Amino acid sequence: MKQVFAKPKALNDEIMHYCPGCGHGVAHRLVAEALDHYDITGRTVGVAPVGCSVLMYDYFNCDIIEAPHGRAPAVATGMKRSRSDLIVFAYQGDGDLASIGLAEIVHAANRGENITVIFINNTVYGMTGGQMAPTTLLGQKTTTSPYGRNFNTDGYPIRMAEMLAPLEGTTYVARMSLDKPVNILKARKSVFKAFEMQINNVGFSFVELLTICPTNWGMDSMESIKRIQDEMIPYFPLGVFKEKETEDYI
Amino acid sequence: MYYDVFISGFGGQGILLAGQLLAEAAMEKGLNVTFFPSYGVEMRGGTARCTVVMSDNEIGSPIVDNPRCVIAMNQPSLVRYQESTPPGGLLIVNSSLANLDDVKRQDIEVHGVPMSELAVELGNARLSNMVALGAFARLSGSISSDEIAGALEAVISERNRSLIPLNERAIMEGVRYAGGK
Amino acid sequence: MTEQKRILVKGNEAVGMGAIRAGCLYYFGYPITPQNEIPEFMSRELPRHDGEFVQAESELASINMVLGASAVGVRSMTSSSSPGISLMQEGLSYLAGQELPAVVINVVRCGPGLGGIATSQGDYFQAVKGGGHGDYRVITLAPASVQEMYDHTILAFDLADRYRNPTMVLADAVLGQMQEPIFEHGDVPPEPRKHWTLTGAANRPARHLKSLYLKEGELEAHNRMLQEKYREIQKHEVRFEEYDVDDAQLVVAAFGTSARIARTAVSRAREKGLKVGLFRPVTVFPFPGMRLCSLSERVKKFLVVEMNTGQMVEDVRLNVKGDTEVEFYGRPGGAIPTPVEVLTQIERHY
Amino acid sequence: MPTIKIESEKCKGCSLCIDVCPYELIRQERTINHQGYQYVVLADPEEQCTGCTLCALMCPDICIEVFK
Repeated sequence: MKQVFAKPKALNDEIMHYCPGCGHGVAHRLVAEALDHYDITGRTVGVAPVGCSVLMYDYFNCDIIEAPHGRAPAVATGMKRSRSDLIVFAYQGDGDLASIGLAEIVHAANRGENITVIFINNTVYGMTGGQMAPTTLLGQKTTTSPYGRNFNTDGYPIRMAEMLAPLEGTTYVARMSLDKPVNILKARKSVFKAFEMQINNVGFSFVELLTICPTNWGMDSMESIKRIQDEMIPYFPLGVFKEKETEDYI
Repeated sequence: MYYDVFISGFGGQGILLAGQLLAEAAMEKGLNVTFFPSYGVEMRGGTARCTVVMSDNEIGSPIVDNPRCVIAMNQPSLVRYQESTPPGGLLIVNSSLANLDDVKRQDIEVHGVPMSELAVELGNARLSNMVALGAFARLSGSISSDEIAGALEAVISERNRSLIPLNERAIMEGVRYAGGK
Repeated sequence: MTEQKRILVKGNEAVGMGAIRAGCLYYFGYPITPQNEIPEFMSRELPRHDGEFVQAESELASINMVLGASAVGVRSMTSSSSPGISLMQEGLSYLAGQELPAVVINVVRCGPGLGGIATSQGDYFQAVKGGGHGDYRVITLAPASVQEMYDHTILAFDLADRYRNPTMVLADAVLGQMQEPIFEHGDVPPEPRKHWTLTGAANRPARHLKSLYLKEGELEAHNRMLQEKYREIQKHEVRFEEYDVDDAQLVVAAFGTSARIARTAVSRAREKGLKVGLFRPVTVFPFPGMRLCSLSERVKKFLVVEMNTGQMVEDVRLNVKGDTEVEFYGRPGGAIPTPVEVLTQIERHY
Repeated sequence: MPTIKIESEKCKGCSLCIDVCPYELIRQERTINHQGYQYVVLADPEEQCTGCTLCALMCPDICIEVFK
């Protein structure tokens, strides 16, 4: 009998601190599988955000640096520019990337930095206890939108993949969902592609992953999965928004 | 009058609610009180703790090294905090989840109360915190069970108001087990 | 007078209650532990008062939203915790330079860097020595109870408006997370008339709020004027509290939560017959240095207790008479000194 | 026969695997592990498991291994 599914080597054996059902575990696994697949763990540096996944350095077997809140793309830029032989990826949540770090992500993308960014969108701040995120859906109640997100006062949920895809500097932009096995397989392909882009020096790659946060949504895992399908995917459509074959300039 | 108590257990055992209820009751009794909880990522490791200080004088430190009473709601809390009670102090142990054989102290008053089992008998394991408070009221003499029960309305959220009588019963069950009124 | 009802609240919520009582209906902030209950409270309450709550995209944005609101004459505030306050330093410098009132609450946590969410007093230097660029001061209040979290928030709005200066409430995680009974009172000084706000130049000459002065001598004059203002603040706004200092041979000096811990240690020392007192700066800028100086004429020794590795102790040393001994005991971020530890230090240095 | 191995100490009982198993072969235990969670176990007396990996794909704690 042959083992057909095992934990990727790029992850260690620590029990992850994430809440039951939390999407970070699967997202970590997909990144780790890419590191295994391309055999790049030994030359990869990850940039951890501020948020629940700040502790990702406890789980990966590659080097990881912690960036100030929102500044992961700038830190990644500094590393990649100085050591282009390294594979550099930033792993950021929705508060980190789409709120406080919006300037950094847009400009790193626009400069076409040859880095990979994994963006975890679960429509809520996790670590701080469930506040409104820039991706919080209209009507969604959080601890700082207690009456439901209202576009008059809070604006609209921000679609990052669609925002970054038109930038000339980006080469691969996709949004995937971790709600069911078939979508996880597609997401895996996408994460692989994003790293491949970097390995081939094609340029800035970005994968947004829709994930659940049962704790801060106040739902059980199954209700949370249903929420991705019923509420998130209709607003945050899945797909590859941009894919260049080679580096090209206009 | 001065009394301080440390309550510790798993997240989800209602540790913070118990502390807050005690603080509310002390305030309604006319005492000064401080309630200091663990918060944020501290709790994600699965441990919840809080300190309640009650006094008829101004309260200095809300941080306490040697609380008069420790309520240990699980085994790790018993192991970790039994040493902090001063000689003559009080240790109340949830004997459903912590092993009384692991009590090393000879110089303090130790009471085992099967809080989780008593709570399950009342219909819900989550009432163990109320059983604990009932035992505390009976054993510490710092505040009465009626005073604690009287503060339930202030700390239980509106949608759970219907559960107040059940909580009162759990408090009384703690009193009963710890030796009656 | 009828007896007022006490209510049990968390320090962070007391800040929100005090702010609304002071007429602050505009809040801008960004989530960070351990101060999240402030924005959460404001997001819940401000809509009921016809106010505005904005969850800003960052602390950089929060402080500049406050700058804007202040410029048009309303009372507004932001709150954060240490790493977020670091991001606000640029804005604080601009507020001070443009002489704009603003209230900033810092529920201090551990540093440096991301540090941790446990309590600390490691931001004392940043608060009172000016964390941003240029010669400026931030009026800084150091509450030591949940009641003071409420009272000082109200006072901060008053001082900010009176001196047209940013004012900080330098709390810490214990004060933010702790619950104590408080009285909500209505003692709010009237809001001064603001003749400098930008409300449209329809029936008056246009006004400018700025900190850029390019003409010869202009910037120096502006800076001298600011310094004159800070001297006025030092003259009129020093606040402190003392316990048992009259016959004390050793005085413990501490602010905020450290002062609460020290208070217990001092009482225990008194029970043991030691002549020990407690000096608690309530304002840390302006620092009550004159009072410390006069105390040092008869007090032999000071023991400064802080939840850091020694920050306020420098101000104590600067102000006491030359030969007065000043000892220090502190625990850096990640640990809290306990009453027993402080008592041990008292006995050691007595 | 294909089967899965669940590391019960790492399981947090989120039950995402239970829902995707086409043969409903995974169930939650009533007892708790050291983390305090009711973990899941494989209950496959008739050896119906096909080693499809769906459960492992969903598992956020990466505590399921699949053998075929």
